[in-house]
Amino acid sequence: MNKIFNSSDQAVADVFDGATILCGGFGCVGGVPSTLFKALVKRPIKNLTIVGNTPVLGMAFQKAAARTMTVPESYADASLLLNNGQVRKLIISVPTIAIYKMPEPFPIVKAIKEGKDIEIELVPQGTLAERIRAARAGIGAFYTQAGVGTYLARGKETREISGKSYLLEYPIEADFAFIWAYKADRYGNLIYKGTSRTFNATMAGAAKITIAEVAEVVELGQLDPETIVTPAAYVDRVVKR
Amino acid sequence: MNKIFNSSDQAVADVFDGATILCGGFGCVGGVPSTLFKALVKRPIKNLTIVGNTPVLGMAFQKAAARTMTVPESYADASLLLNNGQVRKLIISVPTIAIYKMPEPFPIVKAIKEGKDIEIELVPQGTLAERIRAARAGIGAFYTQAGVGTYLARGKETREISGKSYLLEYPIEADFAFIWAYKADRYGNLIYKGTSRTFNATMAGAAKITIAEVAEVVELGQLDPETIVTPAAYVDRVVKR
Amino acid sequence: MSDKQKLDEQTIAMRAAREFEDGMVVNLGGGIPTLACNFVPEGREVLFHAENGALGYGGIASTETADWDLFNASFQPVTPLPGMSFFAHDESFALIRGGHVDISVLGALEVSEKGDLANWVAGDLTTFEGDITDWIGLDRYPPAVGGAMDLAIGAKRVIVCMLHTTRNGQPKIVKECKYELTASRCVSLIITDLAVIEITPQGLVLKEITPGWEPEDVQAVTEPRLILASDIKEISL
Amino acid sequence: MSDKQKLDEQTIAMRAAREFEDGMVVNLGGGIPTLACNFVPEGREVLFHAENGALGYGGIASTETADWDLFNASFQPVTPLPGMSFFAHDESFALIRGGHVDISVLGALEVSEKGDLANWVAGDLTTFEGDITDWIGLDRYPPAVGGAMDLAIGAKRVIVCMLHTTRNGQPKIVKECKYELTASRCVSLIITDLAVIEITPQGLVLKEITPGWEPEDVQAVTEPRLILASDIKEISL
Repeated sequence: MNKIFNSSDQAVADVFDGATILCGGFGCVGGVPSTLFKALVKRPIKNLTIVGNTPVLGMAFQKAAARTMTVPESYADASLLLNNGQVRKLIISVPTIAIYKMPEPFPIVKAIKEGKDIEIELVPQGTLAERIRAARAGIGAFYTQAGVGTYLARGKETREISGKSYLLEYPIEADFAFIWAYKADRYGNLIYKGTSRTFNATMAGAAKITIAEVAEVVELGQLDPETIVTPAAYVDRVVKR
Repeated sequence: MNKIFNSSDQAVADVFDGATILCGGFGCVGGVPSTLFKALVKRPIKNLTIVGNTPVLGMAFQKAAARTMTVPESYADASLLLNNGQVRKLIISVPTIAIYKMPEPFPIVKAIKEGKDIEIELVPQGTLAERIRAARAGIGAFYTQAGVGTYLARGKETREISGKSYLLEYPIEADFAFIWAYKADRYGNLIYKGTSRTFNATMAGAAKITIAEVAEVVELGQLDPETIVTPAAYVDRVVKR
Repeated sequence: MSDKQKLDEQTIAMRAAREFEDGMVVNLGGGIPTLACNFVPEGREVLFHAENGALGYGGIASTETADWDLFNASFQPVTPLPGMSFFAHDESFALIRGGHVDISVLGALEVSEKGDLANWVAGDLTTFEGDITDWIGLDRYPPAVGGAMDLAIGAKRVIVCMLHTTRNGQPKIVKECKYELTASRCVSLIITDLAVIEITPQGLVLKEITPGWEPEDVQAVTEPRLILASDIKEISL
Repeated sequence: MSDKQKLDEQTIAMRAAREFEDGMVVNLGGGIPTLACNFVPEGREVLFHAENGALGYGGIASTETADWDLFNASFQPVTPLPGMSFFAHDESFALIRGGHVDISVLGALEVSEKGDLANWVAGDLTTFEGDITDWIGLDRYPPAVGGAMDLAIGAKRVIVCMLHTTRNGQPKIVKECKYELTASRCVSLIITDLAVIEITPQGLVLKEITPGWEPEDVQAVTEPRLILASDIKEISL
C-alpha cells in the first residue's frame, strides 16, 4: 500500500470535464492546497463545480488582508480555475469579503462581469460543512435550523421537529477532494496544523477520490495513532507540496 | 474555570428521577466509566433511561469474555443500576452477547424474568452513534439506510433519495453523559486511549451535562492542542477515577 | 444631539466583553465583535471559538508571532493559549448548532424589535427576481453568508454589537427588517455606541445609555418604541 | 456424503482472506470472520477496521501483550501495527456508512438467493406480536443488532462466511430468509465449509467447491438452484 504520488500533475491527471471538486482550507492562506490548483489549471478541462467556504478570493485579496504579513508567492486558490474559464458552478459560503481595500475586483465579480456563465449556490457555512460531512458519512439527508425563513430556504423542504422549524439538506456528492495536510504516511494517514485543519479534515473522505497535498511525508509508524486526525481509509492520494 | 470535581458522588449528585443517561464505552472493559455508575447506584433515583452500545452486560460476562485476562474488581457498568431497579428504559444496540458460556443469565434477561417493567429500544449501532452525534451537533433528524426493510424500521418514516430507501432517525436527547477519558485538564479538554475512545468521544457534548471520569488530571497546557480529541466546550465535569 | 460623544468601537466591544462569564464559550463575529477578545474581565477565563476550528485562542498576534496556521475566522492571526484545541470544520459547526456556544457576538445591518437579525446582505434578496449571479451582475455587493446563520440559530445567546444608526443617521433598530434576514427572533441584547438594549417578550428595554445621552435622544434614532428599564443607568465598564 | 471432509473454520477464514487486496479496508464480524485477520496473503497490506474505533490493527494479542484499551469489536485484544489510527464511534460508522469499507466479512444465519442477509436474530420478529421485552420474557434469546445493519448497507462488498447448513443439516442458503432480515440484497459472496458461491443477477453461481465434494452434493444442501460456473474449481488457498 503506497498512496504517495510523485507530482501534483500526476495526482490530478484524471480530473475530468464537469467534475465536482471539494476545495480544502477555510480561505485564509494556511491550509489551501495551492499546488493542486496550479496543477489542475494546466489541464484542458472545463465545467468544474467548485465547492468550498471561500475558495475563490484570489491572491489580491490575501495580500490586502495580510497587512504586515507576507503572502508566499507560491500561494494559489481555486480562483486560478475561475479566471481560466474552467468553472461552471460554485457551491460556496463566502464569494467575497467586504472589509479590505482591494486594488482590483474579486475574481467572482470579474468573471460575472465578463459574462462568464457561472452558477452560484450560496450555502450557510455550517450547512456546507455538514453537507460535506454527510457525504463522508453516508447520510442521505439531514435537517438543520440554519437558513429557516431566509432567502437561502427557497425551494427547500421545511419540517417542524419538536416545535422548531428545520430545512432539509442533502449531501454534496463530489468526485475529488483537494485538501492540504501537514504530515502524511504512505497509508494516507494525516495530521494537520492549527486552524489549517478546518475544511481539509471535513473534506477528507467526502469525495470519490481524496487527494492530499502535504508539507511532509513521514515513515509509517511515525504518526502517533492517538493523534491521527484523518484515518487512511479517507485518503486516496498523497503528494508532497 | 475549573471543571474538576472532587468525587464521583459530587459529580452525579444532581442526576434526577427519570433522567436519560448516555453511558460511554463500547462494552469492552476499557473505557467504561465504572466509578460514575458506582456513585449513581447509591442515589435514591429511579426510572432512568440508559443509552449505550452494550451498557448492561455485567461483570459475569466480562469475566467469561476475558479468557486469560483478569477483569479489575473495580469494573462496573450500568447493569448495577438495572439490577438495582433504577432503570425504566434501555436504548441499546447489544443487550446480550451469545458467544460465551455464562455462569448466570445476563442482567437484562434476569430483570425481565423477574417482571421488572423495562422497555427496550433496539438501535443499529451506527444509527445509535449517529443519533447521539446528532444531539451533539444540533441536527434535527437524519436519513440512514441502516435498518430499511427490517423489524427495526417499524413505525419509522422512509424516504427515497437518489433511488435508495432511507429511514428517518431523530437525535437522542439526554440529560447526562457518563464518559471515560484518559487525561483531562481543568477546562475539560480530553484525550483518550486506543479503542477506549469509542462512544466516549461520541457522547461528550451530546447531553445537557457531560461528566468525564478520567485516569489522570493534568495541568492546563500539558495537552497538545493538536491532539485534544474532545474540546473543553463539550465537557461540564471531570472527576479522577 | 450630534455633538454628544458616542462610544467608539473599542468601547462597544469592551461593554460586550462584560457579558462574558468565567468558563463561557464565546464566538466573535467580524468587525466590532472581534475586538472583544482583548477585553475579557479580570479573573475570568473565556474560551473563544473560531468557526475555522479552534477553541481557546488568545488575542490578535503581532507581526512577529503571526502564524499562517493560527487564524481566527475574521482572517486575523491570533495567539495560542494553554488549554486551546483544534478541530475540523464540521465539528466546529456541530459545536455551534448543538448549543455549545454560550454567547455569539455578531455585527448587524438591522435588528428588529422581535430580535430578527439581518447581517449578511445589504438588500432584500427575497423580492429580487434573479439569482446570486444576477445580483452580482447588477453591480450589487456579493452576499457572503458565512457562519452567521448557524451562529444565530445555534448559540445560547446572541449579542449584537453595532453602531446605532447608518452613516446617514437612519435607525438600524427597526420594527421590521428591510434587509434579508439571517435568522428570526434570535438576538437577545443589542450594544451600540448609544445604548444597551435588551430584547424581551414585552419589547425593547433600554437598560443602559451612553453618558451625556437622554432616553429620548436614543428613542429618536430607534424606530420601535423603547421601554425604559426601571434601573436604567449609564453604560459603565 | 457425511463422511466427506468439510473445511474447518480456520480454512473458511483463510479462503475469505484471499479476497483482501493490497490497500483494502476490511471489517471482520464476530465468529469465523474474525479469524481472517491471521491470513492476509503475503505481500499485501490490509487495514482492518473495528467498529469501536480503530483502523489498521494487527492479529489477536497474547495474554502477555493484551491491553484493555486495544480491543476489536468482537471483544478480543489485538496487537498494534504501524499506520494504525483511532477515532470516535460516530466517525467509525461514518466510515462504514460512507462506503469506506471495501469488504465486510460477516457471519450469517441465512442468506437468500437474492443476497438478503439474516444474521442478528434467530427467529421472525416481523410476525411476532410483542416487543423486544416480550420476546426475551418468552425465553427467546435477546436479539443484538450491533453494527451488522450498518456494515451490510455501507460496505462496498459484503462477504458471508458460515457453515453451509445448520446443526440439523438444514440449508442456510435459502430462497427466502425465514429469519429476520439484517438487510436485503447486500451479500455478494458466500464462503462456507463446502463451497464458494457468488450472488449474481442471474442467481447463485457455484464457483469453488471443497475437495472431494461434487456440485450435486452441494446442491442437495442448498435450497435455491445453483448455477455451475464455467470455470468451477476446487477451493484452493
